Amino acid sequence: MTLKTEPFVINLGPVHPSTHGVFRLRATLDGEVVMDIEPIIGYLHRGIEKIAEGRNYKQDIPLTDRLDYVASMSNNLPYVMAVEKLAEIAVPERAEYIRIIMAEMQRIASHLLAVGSLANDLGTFFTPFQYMFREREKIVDLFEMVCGQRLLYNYMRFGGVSHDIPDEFIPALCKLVSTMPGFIDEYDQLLAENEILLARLKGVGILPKELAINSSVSGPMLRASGVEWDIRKVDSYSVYDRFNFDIPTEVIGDCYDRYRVRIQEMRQSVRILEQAIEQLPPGEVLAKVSPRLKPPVGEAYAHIEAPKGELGFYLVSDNSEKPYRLHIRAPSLINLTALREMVIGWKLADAIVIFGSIDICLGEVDR
Amino acid sequence: MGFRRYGNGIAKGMALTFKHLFRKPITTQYPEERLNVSRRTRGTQIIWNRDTCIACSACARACPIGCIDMSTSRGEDKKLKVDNITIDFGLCIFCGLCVEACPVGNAIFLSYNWEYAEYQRSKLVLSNDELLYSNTKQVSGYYHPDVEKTLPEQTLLVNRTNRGKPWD
Amino acid sequence: MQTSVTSFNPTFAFNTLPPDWPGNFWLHWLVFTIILIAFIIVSVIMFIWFERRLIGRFQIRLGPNRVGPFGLFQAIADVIKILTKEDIVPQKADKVVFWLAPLVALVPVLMVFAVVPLQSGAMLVDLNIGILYVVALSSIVSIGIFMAGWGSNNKYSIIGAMRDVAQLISYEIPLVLSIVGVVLLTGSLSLTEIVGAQNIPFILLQPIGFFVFFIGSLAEINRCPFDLVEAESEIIAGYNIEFSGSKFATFFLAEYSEAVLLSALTATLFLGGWSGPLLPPILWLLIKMFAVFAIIIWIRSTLPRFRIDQMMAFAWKFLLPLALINLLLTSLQIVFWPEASSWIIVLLSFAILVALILVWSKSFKPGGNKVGI
Amino acid sequence: MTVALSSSEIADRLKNQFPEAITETKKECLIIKGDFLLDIASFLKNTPDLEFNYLSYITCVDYKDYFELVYQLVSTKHNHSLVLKTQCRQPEEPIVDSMVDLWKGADFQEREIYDLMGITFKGHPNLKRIFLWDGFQGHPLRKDNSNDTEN
Repeated sequence: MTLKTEPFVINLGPVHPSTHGVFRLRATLDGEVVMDIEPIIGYLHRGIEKIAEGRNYKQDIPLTDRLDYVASMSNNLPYVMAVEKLAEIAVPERAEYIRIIMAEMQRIASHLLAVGSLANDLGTFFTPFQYMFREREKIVDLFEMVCGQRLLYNYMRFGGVSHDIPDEFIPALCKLVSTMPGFIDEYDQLLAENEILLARLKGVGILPKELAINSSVSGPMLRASGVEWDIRKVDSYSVYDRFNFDIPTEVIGDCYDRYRVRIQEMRQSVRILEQAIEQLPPGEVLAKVSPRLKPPVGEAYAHIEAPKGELGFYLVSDNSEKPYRLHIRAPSLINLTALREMVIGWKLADAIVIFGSIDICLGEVDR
Repeated sequence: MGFRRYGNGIAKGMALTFKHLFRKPITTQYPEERLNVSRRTRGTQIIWNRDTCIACSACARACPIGCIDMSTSRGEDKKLKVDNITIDFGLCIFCGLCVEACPVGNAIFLSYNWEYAEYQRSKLVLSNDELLYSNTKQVSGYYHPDVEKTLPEQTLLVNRTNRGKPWD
Repeated sequence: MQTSVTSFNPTFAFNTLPPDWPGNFWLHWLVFTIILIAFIIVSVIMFIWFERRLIGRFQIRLGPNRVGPFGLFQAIADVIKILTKEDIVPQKADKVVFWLAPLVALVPVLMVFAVVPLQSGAMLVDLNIGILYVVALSSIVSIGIFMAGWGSNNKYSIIGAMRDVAQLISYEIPLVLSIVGVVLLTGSLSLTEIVGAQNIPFILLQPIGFFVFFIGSLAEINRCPFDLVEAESEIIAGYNIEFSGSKFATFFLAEYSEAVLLSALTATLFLGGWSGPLLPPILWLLIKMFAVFAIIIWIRSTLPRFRIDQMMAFAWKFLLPLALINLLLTSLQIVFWPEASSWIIVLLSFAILVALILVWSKSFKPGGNKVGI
Repeated sequence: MTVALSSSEIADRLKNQFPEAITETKKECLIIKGDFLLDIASFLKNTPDLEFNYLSYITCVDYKDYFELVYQLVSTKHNHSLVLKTQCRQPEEPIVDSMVDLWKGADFQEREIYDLMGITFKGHPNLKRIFLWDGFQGHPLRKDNSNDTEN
């Protein structure tokens, strides 16, 4: 005998504790099982691409901060790279190193937040979140030291970075880098083997390799599905080719693999930081660039491996002070494409966890 | 795998949280206990120097959101002078581009103070003399290395929580 | 002893006065009820404070420390805040059910306290079926929760309420079965006698029972890792999502009174209740209650929560067999080896507990075959 | 490094199969006619030594008299990339074939372009506004849509 059940529609969000912003998930449930979902986005749409067309190139840098606002440094970088490509500006070596240091610190900070909030979605009462915020705080402290703010850094400039790093930066960074592996071990101790966590994450929300590639998924999600694809290696930019690091990949592509990839990427970032500190050359940090920059007519696409995936800026210039068109390839938005396939058939609680394991930032999804 | 799934993962986690019971809290008791912010803090006010300003409006042009409103005129000695400068701190995003744009280098500053609140939005709009340096407003070292040296060193969490052991 | 169950007489039970209390029955009843309710409310406030401070320390922060010395009055400030808030009733709510729900959730918990011995004889009634009464009444709470979920006409609420009922039905069984072990050892259902019978605390003689009871009580009071009922990351606040103001405060009080109750019961059943050297008995009970609650907080600050199917599997496939085995072992010991030295039993029980957990976790997988660990 | 494949080489290969498809071959991109978009895309995706299995991004640029759609194709196997462009010269009702059948990743991006640029994608399973609400008038990223309309 089968009981007749009636599916019902439930709105997760736009205001919901685990949607990491203003995201709405219209889920059709059969009891607790998710039958269908429809992501509804746009609550944070600010029209950044349009605003950018109305401002000059330099004024768009603070705008890029507001994309993925938990990883602003990584947003500055591809934009200035795109403009440099367009206007053919050479970047001093020291500036390249500083950029990489910042980008890798930002990757650690963003992954800490991702893992911490994933743990929160799983129902740990803020403890891993708090521990991870402690380390994030240390990194944010250092960002504050170099650029004066803690969230929206506005640090990169065309042809370098706005300031040289202060004298006390490197010792503090060394301290951070030397203690960080110990802290990552602690997170592993807290989470990686926890039976309940394993039961909640292993095998949940599997994204097969083919589907992952087909859905244009990027970043840790793609690598968790077993594709060794990291822009830092496959299309090496800046001075990443001078560092030794591995691309952590997993096989299955479930939530646990995505969690593992993030944890291991933090270790790799620490490795890169160690090398970058050693190799950091002296010299200028900012090339001479006209404040009223007018790149020649043309187009450029620059992309980096941001914490959330491949973040790219497609710029079209018409030789005026303002960009003719600025398109942002937002990893968060494109990673969301795969959400539906991953969620259907799982329970409501899993849907939240799968969503959390994608690690999106609504500022970047909606733009 | 072997002997791994007997609740020992849970036990490990519990041990870690227990260990944290004996660590020093990382939080600070804000109004009483204050940490030094960065020497380059982009504080929540903009300080203007009337004496050095050459009224070129570079800051107003550099501002991405146009919160600086500056009107200038030629004085009797044919020099530009500022008639009126108004900054809306409700709009300002404290990106610091105005400070970078200043050609004389010491006419506009960001403040070192970061506590700034008003009950009305209209009170966030300051103009002319209200923007000048005063005892309550301290100049930040953002883009001003000479000022930066005079400010106290930033308190860092990395240094604060380290107690002997490599991580504690 | 064993005959007292059969000769149960309610009037008789109600008329039994503890010898050292002055006044007649009604005066005693009135005074002690007020004392009891005051005790519950004070301990709830202390529990809230204790929980917030302790979780704060687990999370390397301080916790509330502004209102009063060490933030002791924080809970009071919160109560004032909650009570002065607007009491919103949703337009489409089932008004009667919505109004009744908090009371149905709170009253049974308060009633259970009537039989909890705070010290020798200090209880409202010494029912000779004490444990039965406790089990029966504490299940009513979930009716209140279900009423709240149903009455507020909210999808999240109803999911939470459904989860609660499923959870309660699953966990009540191992919980009760684990108590039966204690009852077998004591030979009585009266809580006073259970305390009296503990020459060595039953946690040593009944480790499996304690284990099952503790986990079951976590589920009973909807605590982590079984807080699916109000899982904030999934269904926001579950059944009490539509409640505000004094109704919410009542739910809050009910929830924490249940926590106090189950800490007190755990202390009474397994930790020797109010008995202890040197210190006054009531203090011993409080110490034990807070110790139990500290472990609950510790668990809360570490563990993620189960999924609904895993939680059910955990109850039926893991806890229930454990409870049954415990019952069997205890009965066998009482029938065939009653004169065994307690310490041998202690060692044996712990060995069996460890063996059982090892064996069970080998064959038991939360989530069935769909999820492989 | 991801090798940007020379567009003239690809153009030569394409000419055999689609003689009329190619409008222009630039250094960094290949501009094709909209009618052949789907065929060429599936050719590029399924040809063994090309195998562009990863659609990095789609975007659209409004050049006032025509819309240009930009597709960046990447092969994760061979690690090479190609920029494919098509121009849409019907400013009234621009229609382009949808890529969703070939690359699922196009789903949200095409919806975004539909929303902000007003280009209809033929064959898209769920073509509706993604950021803006359904009743919104106009398409904000078009050049003729000024920054300060009433919307």
